[in-house]
Amino acid sequence: MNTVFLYALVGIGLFCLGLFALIVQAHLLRKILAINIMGSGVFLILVALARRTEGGIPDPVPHAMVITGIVVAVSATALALVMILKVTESSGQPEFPDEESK
Amino acid sequence: MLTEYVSAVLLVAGAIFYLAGTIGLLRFPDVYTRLHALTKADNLGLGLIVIGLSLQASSFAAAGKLFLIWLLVLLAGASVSHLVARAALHKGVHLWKR
Amino acid sequence: MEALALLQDVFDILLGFGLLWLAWLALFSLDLFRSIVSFISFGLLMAIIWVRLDAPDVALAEAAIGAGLTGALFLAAFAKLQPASVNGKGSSINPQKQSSRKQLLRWLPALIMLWIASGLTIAILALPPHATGLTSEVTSNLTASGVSNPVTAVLLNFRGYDTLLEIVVLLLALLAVWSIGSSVPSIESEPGPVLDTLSRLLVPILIMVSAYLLWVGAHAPGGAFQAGAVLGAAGVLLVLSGWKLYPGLEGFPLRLVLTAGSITFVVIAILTMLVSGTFMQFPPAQASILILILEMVATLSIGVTLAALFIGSPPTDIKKL
Amino acid sequence: MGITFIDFPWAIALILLPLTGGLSCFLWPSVSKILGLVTVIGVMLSATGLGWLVIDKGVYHYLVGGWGAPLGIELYVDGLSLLMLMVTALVALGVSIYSIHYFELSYQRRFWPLWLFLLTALNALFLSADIFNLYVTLELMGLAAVALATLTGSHDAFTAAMRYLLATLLGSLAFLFGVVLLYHSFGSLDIAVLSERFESNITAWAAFGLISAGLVLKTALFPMHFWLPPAHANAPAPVSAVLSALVVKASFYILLRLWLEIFSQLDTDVDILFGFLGSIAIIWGSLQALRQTRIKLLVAYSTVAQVGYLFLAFPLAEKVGVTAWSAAVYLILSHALAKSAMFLAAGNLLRFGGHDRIADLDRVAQRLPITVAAFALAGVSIMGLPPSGGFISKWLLLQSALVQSQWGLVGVMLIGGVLAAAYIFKVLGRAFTQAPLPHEPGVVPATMEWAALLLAGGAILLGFFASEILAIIEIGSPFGAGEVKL
Repeated sequence: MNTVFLYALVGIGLFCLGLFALIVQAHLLRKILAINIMGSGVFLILVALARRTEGGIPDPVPHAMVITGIVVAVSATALALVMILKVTESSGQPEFPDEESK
Repeated sequence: MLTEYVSAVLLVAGAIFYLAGTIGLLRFPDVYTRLHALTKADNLGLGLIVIGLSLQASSFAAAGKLFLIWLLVLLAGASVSHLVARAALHKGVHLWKR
Repeated sequence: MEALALLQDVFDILLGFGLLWLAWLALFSLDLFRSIVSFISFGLLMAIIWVRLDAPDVALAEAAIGAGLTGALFLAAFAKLQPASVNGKGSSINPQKQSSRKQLLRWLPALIMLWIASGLTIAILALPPHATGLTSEVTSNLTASGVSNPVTAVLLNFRGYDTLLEIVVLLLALLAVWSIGSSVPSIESEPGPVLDTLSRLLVPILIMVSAYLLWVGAHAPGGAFQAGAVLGAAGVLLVLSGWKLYPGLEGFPLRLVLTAGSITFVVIAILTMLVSGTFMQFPPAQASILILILEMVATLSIGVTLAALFIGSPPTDIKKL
Repeated sequence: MGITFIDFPWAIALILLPLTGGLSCFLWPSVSKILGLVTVIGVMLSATGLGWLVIDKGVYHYLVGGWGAPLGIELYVDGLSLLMLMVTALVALGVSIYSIHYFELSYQRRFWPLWLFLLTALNALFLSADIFNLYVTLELMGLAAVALATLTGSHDAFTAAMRYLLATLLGSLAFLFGVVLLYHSFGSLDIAVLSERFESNITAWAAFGLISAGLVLKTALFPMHFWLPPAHANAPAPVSAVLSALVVKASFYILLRLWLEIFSQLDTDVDILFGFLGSIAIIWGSLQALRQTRIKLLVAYSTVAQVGYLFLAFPLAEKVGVTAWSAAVYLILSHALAKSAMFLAAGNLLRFGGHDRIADLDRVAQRLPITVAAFALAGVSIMGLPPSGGFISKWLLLQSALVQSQWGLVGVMLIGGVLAAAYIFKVLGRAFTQAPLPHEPGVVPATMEWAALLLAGGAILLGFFASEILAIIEIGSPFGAGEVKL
């Protein structure tokens, strides 16, 4: 039982750590890493809480949802990485230009 | 009973190789010696663990799969070590000399 | 037994903290390369945690896609970024810019994160310790689904519509990547005899493993996405060892393979609609064969799409027009 | 079987048609223009068919795979989703006609599959009654929208699209987190089931916070609007039109739907906060629009302001629910048509002059009368002048505020209207100035002009069919009991 909540709390930690990095890190590659880690946090909570069943067989629906989520995440990452290359190509650095405030 | 003890001994031995390999990885001075440490853990440590586990395996098929995993790791580990070492040489990382 | 339970708790705690530590390294390590390697280790540790949580299907998907292919994508992007940023470390923060205002800008989000984290913690801990979710619904309908692995049943039958859209998301990502089209040439490396031999040995094995995962997915952990990811890994290995697609196949045949998964899904969905009157309602007697066909074609498409995402640049046929 | 025409599964066609269309455009790029147009006309017909079905027989349910909630995914169409689907089809038609001559050949083959997948995502989103399915459609929509926004290929476009991508991914993740909490609290992903089982507790509050934050970010409510103006202004004109007209509304639709069905059971003051932020968005967005020197940025900031009006419905709905929500829906419809027309018209001006600097819009009125007419008609609706859809929606909003003596909101709406008039006349006034042409004008094909006028005309026509459309909104009474007072 404790395992469930332990991993769910780790998931929260990952989500918040990722969100923090997304805000403070300037490098775009790190922002994408941060999004991926936030996603992993949410997936971890989803699957950890699915083990609260009495019988010991975890709820399979969240597992399927996470597999869907993993595929969506890799799709988004692939797109984001190509866009980083494009941004870097034209501005010379893998960051957002400074003059615009976010 | 006996197989369980033998299996336990093999597993512990495998774990010791892993520990040694990890310490080596952390403590050795350059990339080549670190690779040396790593392959010991991969090959021998995993080998012992695979033998230990296959003693407890429920079927020959399961044991066979375990051995297949070991073979794959051997193959991949050796090739990757080679590639890392080659890349290091190309980059001009010098061999460590005392 | 109690000692064993305690050991398991210790193991879980170590895994949990290890995961957080690797996440920290991936996000805040000064060396970007080290960050990416930490992220890949993060994915592998995540896979172990999925096993601990009795989610072997997710573990396979995570190891193959989350750690493996995502990691490969990051490394490839990192390699392509190198010539662009002159110093190698384009991210290094200019020390003079670290004024007190910048410090404040870091503390404020940190405090907000702590606030969010504590709120979410309270929300999660307030959940009842026991809940069945949809377990009983899935179990009682499992026989009608055509497969005995509940996760595959959810993915391809109960919530198959989600999976159709998900395959389209993957294809869309490739279309987007091709449309943007990086002008940075993909990594050219001389493979060398070892990599060459390795790929010759491994690619057939990977294809076999992929087929095995696909077949076994009906009743045990595995399925189209895991199998597709392994196939994609074989593709990545081929690309790295300098293999190129025969130019004649780069046009329509390649596009057909890429879309085959989605097309099969749509065709089967329409056929079921004609037969049973409802979109994607598989007749129980034919469900398992339909799911197998779907998964086989989807595996091929997913594998090729993932490999194509790794290459990044569109085939010459697209570039010309 | 005896399937009559009305029983044809129009809803499924709305998903499968653009999906197969997108796949075919990818497979046979040389004919993507024709395939795309045929698909969009098919979508238009399906939306009409579905509308006929729903108006005739009432709320439409569909159990995908025959499983039904909570195990399977359900589709659900009431008056609210029907109108969203119809306006999507209409805007899609206009934008597609426009795009035939807008893109060069090499861009046609990139545009069509991405655009048809975006249309798939929009239709699937408006049809869905399942919150995880909504997440998947949100991601499909977001990635397609970002990819389309990069089609101009300029440096600014990539930077803006990158910001857009990060914002949309973050929004989706927050939404997914909320979905996770809802599922684990109440054991279902179906909106109707959740609505029954919902009870107010701390987890439900956290889910509400995460879902609202994610969707508000995607809807670009002030102060989370930072990504919108650059992304919408730097995209190709037809893409800007779709982004402002439909994509932003899609996330608002989910927020509205979940608020009505689920979260209204929470006793919250968030509606006041939404109203407050909406008010700031109206004033600030309009002022920013007034300051811009480029048409497309001006139109993009106008979207920020108009999104603000949508959020005014939340505080107003507490007492006069149906009127306020109907006003919001009316605003979604009229803004979708007017704003897409405006972006398309802006695209024509840009094509004609080679730039979109407002100060240099020399004597456009004589050269592009249809485009300027489209811009003016769309402007009438944006300003909220009669007769137009914009007028009906703002009138209803004003009514709801007056009934409750919400003088602050009344004031905001009036100021917003005046500012809107100011920024629209800033463009129109320039268009009529007499100045010699300093350069060779670009050729604007007639289809591009008429497409803009078609959509602008739609926005005006909405003003004449208020009672019919308000009757459609009432199908399935998404806003509860009550009636609209005109």
